[in-house]
Amino acid sequence: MINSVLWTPLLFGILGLFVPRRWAGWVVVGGAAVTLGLAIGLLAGFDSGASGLQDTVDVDWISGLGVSYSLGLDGLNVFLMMLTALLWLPAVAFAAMRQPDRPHLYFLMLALGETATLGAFLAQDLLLFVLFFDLMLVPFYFLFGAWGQDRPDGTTAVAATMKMIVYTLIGSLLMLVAAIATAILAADGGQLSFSIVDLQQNVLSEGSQRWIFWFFAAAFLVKMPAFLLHGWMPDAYRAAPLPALAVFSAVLSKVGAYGFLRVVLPLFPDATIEFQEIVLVIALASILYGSVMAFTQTNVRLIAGYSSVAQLGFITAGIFALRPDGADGALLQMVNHGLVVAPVFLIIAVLAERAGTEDLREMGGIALRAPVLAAMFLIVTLATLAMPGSANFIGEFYILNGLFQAKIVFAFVAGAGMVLAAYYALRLYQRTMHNRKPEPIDSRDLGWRDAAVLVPLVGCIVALAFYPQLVLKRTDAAVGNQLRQAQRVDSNRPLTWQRGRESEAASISDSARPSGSGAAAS
Amino acid sequence: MEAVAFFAGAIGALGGAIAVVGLRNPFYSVLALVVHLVSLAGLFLLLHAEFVAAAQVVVYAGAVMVLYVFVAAYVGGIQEPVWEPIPGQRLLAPLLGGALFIELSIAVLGSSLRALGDEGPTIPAGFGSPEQIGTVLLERFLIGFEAASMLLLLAAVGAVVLAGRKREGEEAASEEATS
Amino acid sequence: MSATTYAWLVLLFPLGGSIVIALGYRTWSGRTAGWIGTGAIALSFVNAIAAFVQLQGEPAKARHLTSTLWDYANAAGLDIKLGILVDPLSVFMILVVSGVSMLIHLYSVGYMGSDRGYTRFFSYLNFFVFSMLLLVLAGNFVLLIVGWAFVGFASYALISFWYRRATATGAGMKAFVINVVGDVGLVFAAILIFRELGTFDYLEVFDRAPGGFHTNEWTIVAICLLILVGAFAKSAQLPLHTWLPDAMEGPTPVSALIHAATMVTAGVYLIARTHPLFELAPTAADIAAFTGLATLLVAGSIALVVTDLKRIIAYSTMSQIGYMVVGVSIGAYSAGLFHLMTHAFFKALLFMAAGSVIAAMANRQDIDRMSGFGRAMTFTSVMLIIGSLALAGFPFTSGFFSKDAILSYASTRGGMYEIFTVLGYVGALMTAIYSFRIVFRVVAGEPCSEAEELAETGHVVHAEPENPATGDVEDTDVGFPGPEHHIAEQAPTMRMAMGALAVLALIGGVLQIPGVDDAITKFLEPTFEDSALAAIQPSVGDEWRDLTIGGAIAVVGIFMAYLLYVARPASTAVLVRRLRPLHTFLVNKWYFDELIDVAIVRPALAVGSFCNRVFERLVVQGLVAGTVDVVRGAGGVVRTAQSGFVRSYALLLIGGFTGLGLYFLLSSS
Amino acid sequence: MAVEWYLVLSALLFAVGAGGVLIRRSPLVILLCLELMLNAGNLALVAFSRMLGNADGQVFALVVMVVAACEVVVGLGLIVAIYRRRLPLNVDELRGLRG
Amino acid sequence: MNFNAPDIDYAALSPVIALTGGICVVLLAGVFDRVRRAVPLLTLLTLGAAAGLFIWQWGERKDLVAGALRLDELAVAVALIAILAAAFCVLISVREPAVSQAGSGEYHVLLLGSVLGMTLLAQAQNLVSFFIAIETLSVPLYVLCATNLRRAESLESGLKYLIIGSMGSATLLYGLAFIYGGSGSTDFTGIAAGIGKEGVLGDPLVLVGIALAATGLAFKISIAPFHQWTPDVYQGAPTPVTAFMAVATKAAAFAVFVRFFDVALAPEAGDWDVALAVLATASIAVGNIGALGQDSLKRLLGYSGIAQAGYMLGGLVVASEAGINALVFYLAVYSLMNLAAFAVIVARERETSFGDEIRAVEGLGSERPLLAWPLTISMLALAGLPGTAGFIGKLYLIEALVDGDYTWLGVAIAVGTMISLAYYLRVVAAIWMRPAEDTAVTAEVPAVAGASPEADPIDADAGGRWYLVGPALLAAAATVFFGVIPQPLVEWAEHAGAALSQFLP
Repeated sequence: MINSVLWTPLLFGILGLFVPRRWAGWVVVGGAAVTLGLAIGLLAGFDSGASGLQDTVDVDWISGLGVSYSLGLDGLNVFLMMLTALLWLPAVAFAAMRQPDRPHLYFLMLALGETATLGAFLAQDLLLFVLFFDLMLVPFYFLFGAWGQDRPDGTTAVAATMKMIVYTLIGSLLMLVAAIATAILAADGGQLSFSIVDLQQNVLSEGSQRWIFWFFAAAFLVKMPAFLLHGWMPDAYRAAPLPALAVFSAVLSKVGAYGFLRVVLPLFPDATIEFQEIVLVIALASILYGSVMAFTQTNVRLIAGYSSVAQLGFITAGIFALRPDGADGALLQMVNHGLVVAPVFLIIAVLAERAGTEDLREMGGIALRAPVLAAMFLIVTLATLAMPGSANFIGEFYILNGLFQAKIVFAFVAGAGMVLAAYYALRLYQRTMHNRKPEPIDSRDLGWRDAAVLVPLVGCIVALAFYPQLVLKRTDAAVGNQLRQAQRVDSNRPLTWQRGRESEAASISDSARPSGSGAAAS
Repeated sequence: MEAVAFFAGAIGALGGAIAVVGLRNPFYSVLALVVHLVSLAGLFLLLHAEFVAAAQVVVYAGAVMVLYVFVAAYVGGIQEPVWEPIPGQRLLAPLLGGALFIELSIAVLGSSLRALGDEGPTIPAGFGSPEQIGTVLLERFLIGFEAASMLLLLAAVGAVVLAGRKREGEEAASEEATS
Repeated sequence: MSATTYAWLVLLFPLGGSIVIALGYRTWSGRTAGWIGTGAIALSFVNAIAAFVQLQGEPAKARHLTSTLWDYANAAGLDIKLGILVDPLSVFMILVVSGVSMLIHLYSVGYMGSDRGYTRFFSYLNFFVFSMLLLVLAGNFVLLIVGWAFVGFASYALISFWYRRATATGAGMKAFVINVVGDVGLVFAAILIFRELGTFDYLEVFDRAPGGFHTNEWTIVAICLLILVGAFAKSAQLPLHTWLPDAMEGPTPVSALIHAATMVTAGVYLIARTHPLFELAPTAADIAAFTGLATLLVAGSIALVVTDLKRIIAYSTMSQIGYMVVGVSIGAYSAGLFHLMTHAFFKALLFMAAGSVIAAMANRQDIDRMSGFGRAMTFTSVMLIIGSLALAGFPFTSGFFSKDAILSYASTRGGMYEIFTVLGYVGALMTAIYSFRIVFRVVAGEPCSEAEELAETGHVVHAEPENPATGDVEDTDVGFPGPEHHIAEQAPTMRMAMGALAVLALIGGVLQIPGVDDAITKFLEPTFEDSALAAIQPSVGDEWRDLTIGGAIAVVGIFMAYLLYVARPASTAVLVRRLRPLHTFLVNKWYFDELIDVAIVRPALAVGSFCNRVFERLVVQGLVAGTVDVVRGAGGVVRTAQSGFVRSYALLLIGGFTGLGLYFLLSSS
Repeated sequence: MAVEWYLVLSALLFAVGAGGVLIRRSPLVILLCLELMLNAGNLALVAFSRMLGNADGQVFALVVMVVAACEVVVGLGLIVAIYRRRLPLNVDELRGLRG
Repeated sequence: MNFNAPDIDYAALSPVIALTGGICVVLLAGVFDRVRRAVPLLTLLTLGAAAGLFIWQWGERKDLVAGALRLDELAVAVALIAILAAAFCVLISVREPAVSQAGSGEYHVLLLGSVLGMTLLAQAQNLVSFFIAIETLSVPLYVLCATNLRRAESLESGLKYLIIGSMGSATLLYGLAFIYGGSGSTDFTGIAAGIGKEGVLGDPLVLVGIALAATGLAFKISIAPFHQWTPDVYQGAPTPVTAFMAVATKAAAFAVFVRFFDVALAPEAGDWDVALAVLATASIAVGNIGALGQDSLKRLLGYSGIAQAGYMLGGLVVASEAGINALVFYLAVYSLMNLAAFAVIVARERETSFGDEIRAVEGLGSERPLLAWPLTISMLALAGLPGTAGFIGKLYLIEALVDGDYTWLGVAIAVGTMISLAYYLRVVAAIWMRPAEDTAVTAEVPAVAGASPEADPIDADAGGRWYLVGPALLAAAATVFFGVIPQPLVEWAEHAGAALSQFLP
């Protein structure tokens, strides 16, 4: 089952090569639909109470190198798998309706992208994870480079894509080294294994953890992208074809955050605690910087892009609160943000078709004869800014709660991000949909085909808004699992809520001891 | 006596080598190399390498040098410009040559191997004689021997390819190039 | 059915109405959407009454009913339920909200009749009512925040309802962002409460709070201050008030419903709701009270000078909410809520009347251009006068009883709280003056051309539509204030709604006449039973003394207004000239907008522009470009070395060996 | 004579040969210089052979002679080919390939 | 003095003998006009026979001919790579102008001769066979590089290769002499015993000998700073020869490098490992940086080869079984990747008037997908992207490095790979993301403006010829196959390492 979820998209992508051009896209749409069906099947059979892996597959792949083909589901990735399967379908369908040129390659790459992304989420072998993590880039390199748009200022799509690839691979390659080092150091001369579960049993020495942590962090932070490491994002986002960008921004950026939860927290707990504040500072800088950039940009894609920087900052902050509530929130927020960003980019595509421009200053008034489009966009916008009542709010609420309990000052700064989010999200909505309509803009409502893509997505957002517990119920146990190592190291960090006064007292008595973490580690 | 012979040979070999590098006319350089080779053969004799010395004179100074002379005559006098186009080469080349010599000498002189300092062990009669060389060659270095013959074959083929018969169209090409 | 079931129904109808109206946006013709909306709210009101009846049927001790639909978000110890709390306070609020909303819907059916966004308007309006009801019914802090944000959104959507006006969209944005500031305050309050008490549930929080905190401990003060951030942002208290005047860009029924009667009073409700916390943090409560006082004075003073009809009423709203905030902060809960209710009546009425006038003026809102509508629009004028009387606290109108109840409580509590009484009367004087400034300007005097035309032909003037704020000619398509808003004289539904409100505004006070009855205090008692402050009750005598003073001040104020605007119309100009700096200061609204602009907006934009122009380009891209340059430079070196000279290759080979040999020599023993 | 002397001489010859490659431009002379380097190697081999009393070095030297001859043959062939192709017989001018 | 003929194991020597016989046959066939057309076929048969015999000998581990050679899996593996490369070269040489210039018989004899040198080199176990083998490998290559006699670049590359190559040989020889002098033996095992002795270990004579030998070998595998001939020679030589040279020479030289350093010089490993690691890093840097902005594909691959050699040197530096496994694995993968690329370059060279310039592959994706895919896969694999054997190869190498406490070298590989993306992906971008150059279409007109008068005749259908497309597709398919199912190749490589395990430190 889990195998078929993983490989179905690619299979259909290859099948698509053998049908006439017109149908290539629809074959891949079919593949995405089948994948979604299978994913729903997996979700339905998922045991939400269990914290371990389910539906596992584990076969030797390269036994000489200790690499196995090992997949599995737990609360951490079950919804990310769903998200991938769910978002790929509309994105592919959206593209199929527009018939790009050289469709065979285009849809093969989209399909490969889905398989690679699913692989990154499902992999339970560290090296397999790295492999899929890197593989994800390949299809998007083709998609962005070959179907991207050159900018009038001379930046070509190819150049922008190149920057993205080199930038993001910097981290990935360092991560490869780090992953290998992790396994070798953990094996300590014994049987080499990259299985993440096995690696959790032998936590490395603090010294090794330090540099390995940063190698992994580099990969994940670039991918998100986080503040200062986002240099590839503006050019790439402006170049990318929108259906591909929708899934790229919605799903691929989550792999970074997911990596922190899946790999970094359990495998490098000491380093995680040591560098918690540095990562939090980066996360907060991402929130603030992303927000500030988002409300000063005039290119609609960049607004969405920088808003993603900010949102991923929230997610990172939630993870690095190192508390179950923060991590639960982060996971929920990953799903939410994915669900929100994909329609944003699809809507941007629709808007750009109507406006003939992607410059906010030249847009406006599109809501005039497009009430359905306006309504969809409005819902998406509100979810983006984490309006209370949306699942995004619950995500941010959990994150802020975790952050607040862990590092109170950081939480307040993050709170500022919520206000800024309201401004930039609404600004995007208003400047495109409202105000006066410049002459050349065509205010048309969604065609039924675009509506068929967008409305179900928005439906998912609304549904999740009513019942975020759907996600939280399934993530909770697994999140606790991932945090156990960090808890073990830092024993005075409560797993769940404790009466404030009690935990205060506990922390006082802990700090009276020479070193809480040292004592626990020994 | 041996010292005198050594120094005579050494001066000949070194002088020849320097002349090869220093003489402007390639033809003279070839001749200087012959002097060098012959001197070297003398040194080989001092080292009890009779067969090697003989081969040196016969094969090298004889056969190979003839080739050189032919080619030097064929291509005629080549004028080397005095101007040095590569910046730093004129300075660095002797410097590196010197450094190379010093390094190698340090390696030799600084070595703690005892044997370096004396003449070498007493050696059995017939050391270096064609007979002994032949035995060693065929017993222990048969592969080297065979391979060397293949190498000669290949070199001959290569020479034929490069300098051999003129092929159709080559004149045309060279005329084009000159025009 | 139990009270909670009715309460769920109260929520269901407006939500359903909103969705039904929205989904049928192509189907609903004519005024169908308006009637569906009104009907939904009416049903909601009926259910609210049913809930009230059911709740009254319970014993007083058991009037805190909760009900949960499902676990909303329950993980990692945070137990957030989709649950409501039905107690006297929430029932009181749903009655007021649904009742007033119903009337305003009714009014809108007529007023918005020819607006091209008719369906959209009612969908939004129903959604607003749903949100407001959710806010008051919420059983925990998270759901409260949800409702809180929903009303903020509804407010945004309705303020920028005429979205083709840049002023309207700008005002909407301002309102929304400031409201989000409030939301964030509440979020942190909730999180801090959770940290200290481990729950979000109202009843549990109030139950645990007395044991969890010492009085005036910093945490509880912080919690209350964070709650106040939310409350002040929503209720337009200083310094988060600047959005409210701008919010008048929305259609007038919106101003009546959201920005006068219901939403803006949510802050008052919130303080009342969380009174157990505030009573543990008297410092925070005092801060709230003084802020309310400051707001009521500042807003009152501004209302004296601005000339935009709706903005005057908006400042008056701020001022009146100031009274309520003072009330609930110092402990006069029932008085504050009583004022909340009466204010909803008369302020809605005032806005409705103003809307009618504005329609007659072809959407112009400058009171300096209005005069003499008394004859042309008799009904509207009467309504305007009734509303103004109630607002001014003219004896025996509803405002008379409710406002003075607050001031009376303050004087009874004594000590420093006397200040509130004294300055409250000062505010009351201003209230009387500005409210009758409206009346005298609009009703009295020589009829202006619009009034004249209306009186003679019975037709409303049709002018080239223009934006009252900027004077720009309007774009005459959807999303612009429809050219033919209706006046009450010609729209029966409007008259019905206004008439009902006028009655309530006049006689609403009978619910709580000192010495006669105290229905509201009685009804709300279960909610405030644990409150020490609620126990303080001014004696009937004191109350009547204060009522007398208040009534006198109202009469004096009205008389002063008469002098200024009717008897000696020129005197205002003289006053303006004499007090030029003061007038400028007031006309510029105490420079709050400018202050916020300088302190927050500009720095933020400057930071944004710095990030965009400098940081992104130099640091972020520079990081890339720098690396690329280094690599390129190195590439240049490599390629220069690759000169094509075979001798230089040989040189490098020998050089490389020399280096390598040197390393080996050095490493040799 | 001590073997050292031969080795130092060999090193000197090697350096002279290397220096010659670095400064001469005629491919013919460069080939000669390469011969010098190989011969220096031969001298070292024979000297070591003497030092060790082991004939392996001498056999090695013979093989090197063959190699040297082969290189010369091919090198001269190339020079002829270049000459026929009317290209300059100056290695400095043969720099069409670079960068 | 009596003569003891060495024991000759003909079965084990059979591949070498087959090659030698093949050389004679092909040489003769080339002379006669009638059978000249069959020369490529005969060459392939020879290679096939040698390969078959090698495979037959797979698993044997024994010394041959008085210890001059050693037949083991490492030797066989590398010899197979060389033979594979030669076979590819024969195929893509069909209709190559250089072949007709040199004469088909001669060309193929030289090729086979070089292969012979490589197989010997891979097996070489004493200094004499080592040196003679490396010359047998090189001398035919000098000639092959220059075989396109009409092109000045070809001659230039031949001369440059000869000069620098001979200099490298001389250096190597000098080093071998010192090592012989220091250890008193010419056999690798004897050397190991000799230099491992107290008093010799760390002696400057031996160390400088190692430095000299390292220089000579590093030159052969294009390690910086002895790399400078590589781009020039790769670019100037006829493309099939470049392909052969890039792959096979590197493989054979690495084989002997491993055998010599990890076996004979193992006692001194503590001295040379750091030095070689530094050289590896330098190569990674120089190769990758130099390849940026190159317009000639062959030149680009030349620089890339320098960088890749740097990666592979890492496998040697750690002097462990895992390191050798990784090295052999990478060599195999490297061969596949490069051969695919070169086959495509040959096709485009003949098809367009742009030669090996990157312009020649612009728009290839829509024009000739069957050529575009192999080149794309090759580039992605060289860049080490997952899904290709290149990724597994890097993984293997880095794993060996980390295991051998050379993590920093692993990081250097990672950093180098990042830089390399810029130029590998530039090729991919040219293939898929640019329209075809107009002039490529008018291929029928040979002498377009700007084309060199020496330009070889254009064969407009070259991109469809089976002997070009076939090898390219095959190599690319293998690259992907071993990227997805690497286990067989890994096991194959593990044999090679195991063969040396008894000698390793």
